[in-house]
Amino acid sequence: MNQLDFPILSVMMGLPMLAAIICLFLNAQAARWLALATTLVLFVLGVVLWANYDIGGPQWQYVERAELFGNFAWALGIDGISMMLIMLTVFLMPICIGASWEAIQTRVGEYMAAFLFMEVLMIGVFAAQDIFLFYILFEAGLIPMYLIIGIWGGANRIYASYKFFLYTLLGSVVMLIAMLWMVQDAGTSDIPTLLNYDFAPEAQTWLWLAFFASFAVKMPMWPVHTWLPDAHVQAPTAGSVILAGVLLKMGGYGFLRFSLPMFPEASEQFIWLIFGLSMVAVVYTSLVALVQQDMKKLIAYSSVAHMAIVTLGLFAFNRQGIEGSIIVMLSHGLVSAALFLCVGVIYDRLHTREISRYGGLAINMPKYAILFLLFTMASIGLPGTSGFVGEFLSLIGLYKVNSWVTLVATTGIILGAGYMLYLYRRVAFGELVHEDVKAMPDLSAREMALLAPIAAAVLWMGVYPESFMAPIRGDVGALVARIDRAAPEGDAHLKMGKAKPAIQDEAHGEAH
Amino acid sequence: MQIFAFYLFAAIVLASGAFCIFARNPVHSVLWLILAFFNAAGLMVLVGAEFIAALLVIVYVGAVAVLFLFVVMMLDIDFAELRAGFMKNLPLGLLLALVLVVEIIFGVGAWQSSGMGEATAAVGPPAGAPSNIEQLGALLYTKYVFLFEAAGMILLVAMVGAIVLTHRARGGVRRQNIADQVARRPEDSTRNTQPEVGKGVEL
Amino acid sequence: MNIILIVFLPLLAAIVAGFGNRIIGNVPAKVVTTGALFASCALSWPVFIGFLGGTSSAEVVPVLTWIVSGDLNFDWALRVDALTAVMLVVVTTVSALVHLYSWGYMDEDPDQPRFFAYLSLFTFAMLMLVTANNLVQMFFGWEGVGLASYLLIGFWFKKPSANAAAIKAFVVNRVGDLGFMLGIFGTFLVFGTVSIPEILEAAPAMAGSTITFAGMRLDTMTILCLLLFVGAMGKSAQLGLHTWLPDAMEGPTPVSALIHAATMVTAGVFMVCRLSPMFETSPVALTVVTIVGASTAIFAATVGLVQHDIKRVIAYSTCSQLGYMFFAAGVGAYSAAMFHLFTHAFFKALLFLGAGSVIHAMHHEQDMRFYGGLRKHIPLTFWAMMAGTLAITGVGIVGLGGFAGFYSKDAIIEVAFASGTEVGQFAFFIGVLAALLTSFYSWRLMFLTFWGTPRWTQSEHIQHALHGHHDDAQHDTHGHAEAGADNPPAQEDAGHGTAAHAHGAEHHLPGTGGYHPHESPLTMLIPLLVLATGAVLAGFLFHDKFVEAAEGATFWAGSLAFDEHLMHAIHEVPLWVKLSSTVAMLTGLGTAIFMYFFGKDRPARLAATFSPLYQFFFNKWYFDELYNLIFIRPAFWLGRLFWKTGDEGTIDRFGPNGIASVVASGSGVMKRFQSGYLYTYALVMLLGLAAAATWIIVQGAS
Amino acid sequence: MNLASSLWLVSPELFLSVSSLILLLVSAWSQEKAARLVTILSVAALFGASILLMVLAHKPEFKGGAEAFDGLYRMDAFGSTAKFLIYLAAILSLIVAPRFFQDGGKYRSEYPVLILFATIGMGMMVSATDMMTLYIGLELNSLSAYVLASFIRTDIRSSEAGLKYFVLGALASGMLLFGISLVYGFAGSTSFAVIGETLSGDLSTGPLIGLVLVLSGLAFKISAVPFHMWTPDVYEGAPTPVSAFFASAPKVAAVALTARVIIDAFGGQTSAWQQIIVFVALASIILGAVAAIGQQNIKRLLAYSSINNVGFLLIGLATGTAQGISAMMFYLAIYVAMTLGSFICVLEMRDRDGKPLESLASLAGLSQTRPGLAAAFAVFMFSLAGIPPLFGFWGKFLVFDAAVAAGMLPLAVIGIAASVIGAFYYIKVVKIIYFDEPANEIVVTGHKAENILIAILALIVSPLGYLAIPFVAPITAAAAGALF
Amino acid sequence: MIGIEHYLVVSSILFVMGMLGIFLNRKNIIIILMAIELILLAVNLNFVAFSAFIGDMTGQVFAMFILTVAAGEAAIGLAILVIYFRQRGTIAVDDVNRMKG
Repeated sequence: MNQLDFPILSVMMGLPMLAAIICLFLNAQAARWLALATTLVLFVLGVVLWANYDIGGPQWQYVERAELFGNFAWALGIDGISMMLIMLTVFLMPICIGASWEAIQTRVGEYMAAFLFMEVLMIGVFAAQDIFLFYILFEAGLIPMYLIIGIWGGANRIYASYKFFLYTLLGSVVMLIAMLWMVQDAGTSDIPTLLNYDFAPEAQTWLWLAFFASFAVKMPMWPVHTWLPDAHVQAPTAGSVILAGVLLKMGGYGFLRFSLPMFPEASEQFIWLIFGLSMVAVVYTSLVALVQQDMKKLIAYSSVAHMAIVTLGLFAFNRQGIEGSIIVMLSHGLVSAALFLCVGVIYDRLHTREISRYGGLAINMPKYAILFLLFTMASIGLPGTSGFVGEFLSLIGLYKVNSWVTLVATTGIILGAGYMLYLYRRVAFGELVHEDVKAMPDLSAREMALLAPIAAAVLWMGVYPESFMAPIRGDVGALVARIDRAAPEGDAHLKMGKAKPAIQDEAHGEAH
Repeated sequence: MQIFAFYLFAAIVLASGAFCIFARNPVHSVLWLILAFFNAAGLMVLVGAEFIAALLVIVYVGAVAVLFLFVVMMLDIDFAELRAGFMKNLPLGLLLALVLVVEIIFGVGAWQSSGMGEATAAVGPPAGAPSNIEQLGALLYTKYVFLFEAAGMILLVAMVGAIVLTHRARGGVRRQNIADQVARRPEDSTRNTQPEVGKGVEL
Repeated sequence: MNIILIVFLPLLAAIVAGFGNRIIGNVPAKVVTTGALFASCALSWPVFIGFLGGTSSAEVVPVLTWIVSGDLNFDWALRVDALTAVMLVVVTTVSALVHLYSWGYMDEDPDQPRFFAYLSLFTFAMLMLVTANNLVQMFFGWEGVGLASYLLIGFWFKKPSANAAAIKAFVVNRVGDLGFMLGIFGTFLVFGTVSIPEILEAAPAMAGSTITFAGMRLDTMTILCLLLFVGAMGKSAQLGLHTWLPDAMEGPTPVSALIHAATMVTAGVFMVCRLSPMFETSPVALTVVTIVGASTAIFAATVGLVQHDIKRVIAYSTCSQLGYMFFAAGVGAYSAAMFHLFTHAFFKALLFLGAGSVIHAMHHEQDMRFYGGLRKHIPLTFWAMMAGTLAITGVGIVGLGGFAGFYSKDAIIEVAFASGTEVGQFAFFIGVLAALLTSFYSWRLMFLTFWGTPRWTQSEHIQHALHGHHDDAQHDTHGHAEAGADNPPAQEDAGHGTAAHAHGAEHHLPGTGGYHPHESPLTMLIPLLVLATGAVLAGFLFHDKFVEAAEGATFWAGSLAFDEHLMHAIHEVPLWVKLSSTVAMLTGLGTAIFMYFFGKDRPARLAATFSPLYQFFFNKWYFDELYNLIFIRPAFWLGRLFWKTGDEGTIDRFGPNGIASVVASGSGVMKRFQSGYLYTYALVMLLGLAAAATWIIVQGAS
Repeated sequence: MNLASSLWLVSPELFLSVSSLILLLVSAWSQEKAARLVTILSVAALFGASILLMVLAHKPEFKGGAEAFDGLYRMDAFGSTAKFLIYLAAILSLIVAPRFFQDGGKYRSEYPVLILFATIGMGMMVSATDMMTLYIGLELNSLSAYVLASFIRTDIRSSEAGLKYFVLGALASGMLLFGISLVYGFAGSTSFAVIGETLSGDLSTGPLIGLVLVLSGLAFKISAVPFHMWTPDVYEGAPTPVSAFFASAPKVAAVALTARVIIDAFGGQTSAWQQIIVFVALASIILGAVAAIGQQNIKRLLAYSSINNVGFLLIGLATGTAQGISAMMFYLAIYVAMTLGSFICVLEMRDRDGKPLESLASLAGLSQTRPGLAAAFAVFMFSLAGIPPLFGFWGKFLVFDAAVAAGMLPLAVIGIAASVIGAFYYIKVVKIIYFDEPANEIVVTGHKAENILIAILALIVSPLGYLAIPFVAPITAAAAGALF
Repeated sequence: MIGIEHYLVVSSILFVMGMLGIFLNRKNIIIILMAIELILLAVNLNFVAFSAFIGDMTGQVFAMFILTVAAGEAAIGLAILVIYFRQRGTIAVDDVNRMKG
């Protein structure tokens, strides 16, 4: 069966499901504790998963398969990429529960149930080896998130929840049609098999577009990103955390798992689209982030920009780009989650996300200021933090393909520094001008316990990313080998000169 | 002769149909409807469907049309109030109807060429064949017996439905209860009183 | 492994001081960080001496795997060679001294552990930079020092100007980093590695190859070098990307000394030297380096001429000196550039710390117009500053010797001439001119500060000090120095006028307002002393090792491209060339004396006469205004446009909201159709029927 | 085929007929008093018919289906499956009825009898293999339905619903009949089999117009656009249990009947009807979705929802393949559960005086006042919207799978994209239930039977429903197989 | 000799006329019921004509069933009409629009 001799993935999905149902019937405090305990147990299971993962072993590990009906199977299994994303999920979930410990006071049982259910789905999405199972779990995430935003969200939550739900639904339904077609064409819904199935190039185009519609919305890519700021702003803190931390990754995961390996030719064909949109996204959303007055909105827009780096890296068709994108996803999962938590921390105190209502927090909340700074820097992509590793690798991979795009995308690091530091300055620096802000206490032990692990992970990933890259190496290798036939030619066209640099060449060079 | 009869009946059917629909007075409409039925029955006779024609007259004219008339009278509608205006999209309606008619006629016009027409050269029962009603009866009670019974069920539903909907137990209606009457004892209906002097009998 | 200790001790100290902050208290934090730095320093010098003596050889100490991604892999590793060793001593020495200095300077600050943690963190990052064996680690250090710089500039984070300056420093540096990153990308693309030695080894073979970058067909090495050089320009505040450096003076003065004078800003020079074999393959890139360096040298000098703020003057001076280093590198004399870097570290740190001492004495007044006559009040500071000034202006006698700057700057000027290229000649002339200006503004600073009569009364800071508004918590320069910078030229050196007015004031020394500047504490003076020694002796002691043809080649041992012929050619230059810089220095000095000792209204008159030019210089060639106009304001404008008109006005309006309203209006139409009237319903049915019938007939017909 | 075997084959209908006649007598005899009893007996009768159905279906001699009455009637897996669903739906609408009517004191024992009559009619519809059986069954059902719609004769809305239903229904059956007459004229027979044989190859326009007319008549019955106009009004006006009944059983019957007509009688004319069905399907999906958005009355909303769902059903039908029909049957089963569940939830909506509430606004904050009901309602809504992992998704999945398999990609794409519009109003209901402040209009009535039914139906459409797939899928496949 | 087309044309016109009667009429619902009867009449005519021309009795059997059903339909239609009238006091087509939208 697998290296553990018990269906750990199913357990990881069943346990929170069970807990979710129980939570519905518990009182507030009991629900909190149950949710926390469950998520912690899952985290431990995640660690077990990681510890027993055989790097360099078979591509698919912990495989479970139970034929259900038709060509539908309860097929689970993970490769390194899935595992890292599952780890991200189980790592963030206890933090989410912790973040909601005091902030959520109404309908706690339902809230916890929604989160636990989310966890089931997220783990399932990353572990699914049946394409329809994937779809079901992928889509099902809409329901709990819709409820989370709608019930426990901010003032304008209705609009945001509708937008979130319908936007993402519209994006993904067409994908279902594509999946149906694929399964009919290939005769199997088994993802590992489909990964190596060659679809006709003409068909690939359409299939790719269908998948693109879904993942582009989920990512989100410009111009279908507008649901994200609204959803983030209105969602409760933990909702934003899970949304930015994991749900957005499903888009990237989708590109990685489906679009690229299943339709390499079409992916190559649409590189211009991906590149174009991502380039716009980097510049556009960064500029928009610069002028935001609402903290969450700012971070939401920055997410769009970061996700654009992911797409750029993925469609670089080479190892650096893809590995970099995965690391960006992981890193962004941590960093944006942490940033939302940071916003949540002060939101809990003052109940506003208006940037101008704060200022000078470094004075009375030094611990907070340090952590916030760390995450700000990680978001900017300071070397030594997780943000850098991913961004650097994606861009270096991208450069192999297209220097123009890289040039534009790299401006993101300037703009990113601009808006993040501008945010940090307005929140943490300056004088304490507002009385109520002055009265805000520094991080509580609970809040420290939420943020410190993320900080540690961010630094770990920045300094020794090998821990995170080793498991994905083989899988990226397989992916690169798969898509290599369609890999675009780089635009560098390096041509060796004569042994001795001729004067004409210099003149030529200068002419440009 | 047959041709003449056909055109006569057809013309009257169509004309009375039109009058039925466009008449201002519903009572007139019912009468026009009856006329249309009569002539349609005539048309049917022309092709040898005597039983159906008779049925049409009996069922429709005898029952349905009278029912209509009855309801029209019963409802006691103030005819003056009835607006006679046609809807504003009359042209559209007429156009549509025209299109539909043309299309249907175009469609049925193809019957001859469809091969069906050659099956029978002559209209009407071949000589020596059982009569129309016999043929019908034979079919109805053999092959179509199931449907025949089901049709009976439909009539039952119609009956039940009509009763369920329109029947109402009126207040103040006295019903005869024979059992009560039979069981009645003198002591139940009479009483002896001893009125005091001067008080008299209360009535 | 010493090198590991050297590099990581400061980090450790930073962590202890930073996270310990309030727990361990001020003194332990200071002791830990300063101790760590002195330990590093103590360990660094033997390394340097080892290279000086030729006993050490280059080595690479691996620390930890960093990134392995296919054919891209690099480790955290510490490289030690002669070039690194030079930087090691510069960094650790200046840093250690600055730490010590800060004991005194930051004595009143409530947030000292944080400050020291930042300083140590900076030192760690800088050491990572100079020990980098691959471009990415260099980039790590690069950004790390940027972060530390950001934190330190914004150390007094309550001050809006400090925050703005911090962000500016970071973002402008990021512009440079953009180039650096692209350079790394390109290098990896071309060479398939980011390991510096491998790149340098492979670089000559790549000469003359061409590559497409952003749609342009370019010489490979040229574009790579230029991209990397953009990074160097950002960090070293070269023309175009220099705007952050003067603003960075918002930070505490020790920071300015350490980061914005001695170490971080020279990282660009270091990088060019480190990658000199690469740059050697591209004459075009070198030409650009030379021109940018020379332009910066002259540009910064012109601006430095007219600034009021003592730190800003020194900042522009730094900028200008960096220009020297670059054009030295540009003409191929990397060793000369490094030599100047080395000496500059001493005398510029000295000047800054001296200025800090002055500021300290003047109760955080930074405007030179409110100084004057300080010579007698703070003599030790004065002499230290004097040593620094003598060093920077390059006082010395050809053939005999002189202060540090004399050796290094003259070497640069001469080598520029000796390079024999047209750009070299250009750089030479610029260098001489800049030397003249350097001399002028350096002496101007000295004269305004230490000579003349006190003009202190007008300073708000002094007023504060006098009237008991002694704000310990925050040593900020409340705006008026800022405002002064924007004042019209008529107020140039307004202090003179004030001094004249205050002439009659008898109850105190004229112009002092009763304020008594006091000499700085010992913790501040010792570093001054050490640095002054360096400023005096560094040139003399190390000149031969660094730039002499034969010895240099041995010393550098291939850690940078050392052109023996070029270095030898220095001796061949005509005498007038050798003398030119001295002459320039003397001219500058003479002018300064002429302007500030005789005829007190001369500067003002001069400023009035050349008003446009003065304005131009005073406003720093309007770079800030220009950038504000073409980058910052458009960025915000575009951001708002994209947000309101783009996201909300277009995407949402025609996207989700648009669809929603279309659907809603469709719903309205359908509701209206669902009129409740039987005839409508029948009509719709009939319509459907007719449509279907028509369709089927049409289809059948076709 | 002798009469005995024919009678044996129609035994469910016979059983129901006899039962209904007896019950009619009982009700006539005992006036209103026996209404409850009659209801219970009717349910029992339907159960009995279901058992007969199963017995028949498992008789080896009828395994592959058998004809009765000279090809007028056919007992096969397809009909049996549909009938089973119909009986179930009828049972549910009977169970919930008494309380609804009793609260107004209007319950009468004719109600269950009429339901039985309608059910007999539907049984005939789904087993019809002759136009005449079709027509009689349809009318038996329709006439009962007209009466049921206006069953609360003191309610103006109920009688208006009956009136509209009747007039339009009569018009539709007129179209159907005219179509049948044309088909008969051109095929020479009313038997599906003969029609199928005769009308093959290139056809003249006559039978095609006949086909169009027949389809129009049937489209009315399944309330497909543009013959849907009656649906919202009738669903709103009719008593809620009747609406529930209309939304479930007759829909099953009509869809199944349409499938049989299309496959058996016009199987050779795929090109003629396919595009019409495609168009009707898409129009239904889109109109059902769009028009529902502005609705304030929950029953009206559910009416549009049923129009919307019919669109998806028709996608399965439009494929004209066994897979498509099988998907359609499965969808029908899920649809019946979802829609009945929703309607029973609506039945639970009572104010303090026990008066039924129908406005969406009264649902506000239901999740806080009645969490269980709210959760069930939400499950039904998400399921109707086809959001996985709820079971409603499976139905959509199957029909789209069939459509894709049949190569009808544009249909599938447009259909599924339009389903998003539908999702909008479903989640709007959820929004009202979960996000809005409680209106506190709905009081706890706690009727056990209804609650149990809601719970069962909610469990069926919950993800647990997937467990049933291995059992249901072969049945629907067999049902579809019976047509080909 | 009268061809079947003649019958069909008559019945077609009658059929469409019945339809017109349904949706053009605004006066009175009873008229609509009569229009329905006209439609059924048209259908019957069709069936009988086809039956005769094909020489197949099925059509006439069908026509008979239609007659039966039509009678039932008329009864129920009128019953509904009656209760509607009792509630509303009018049977004008224009007034039957309590429910819409």
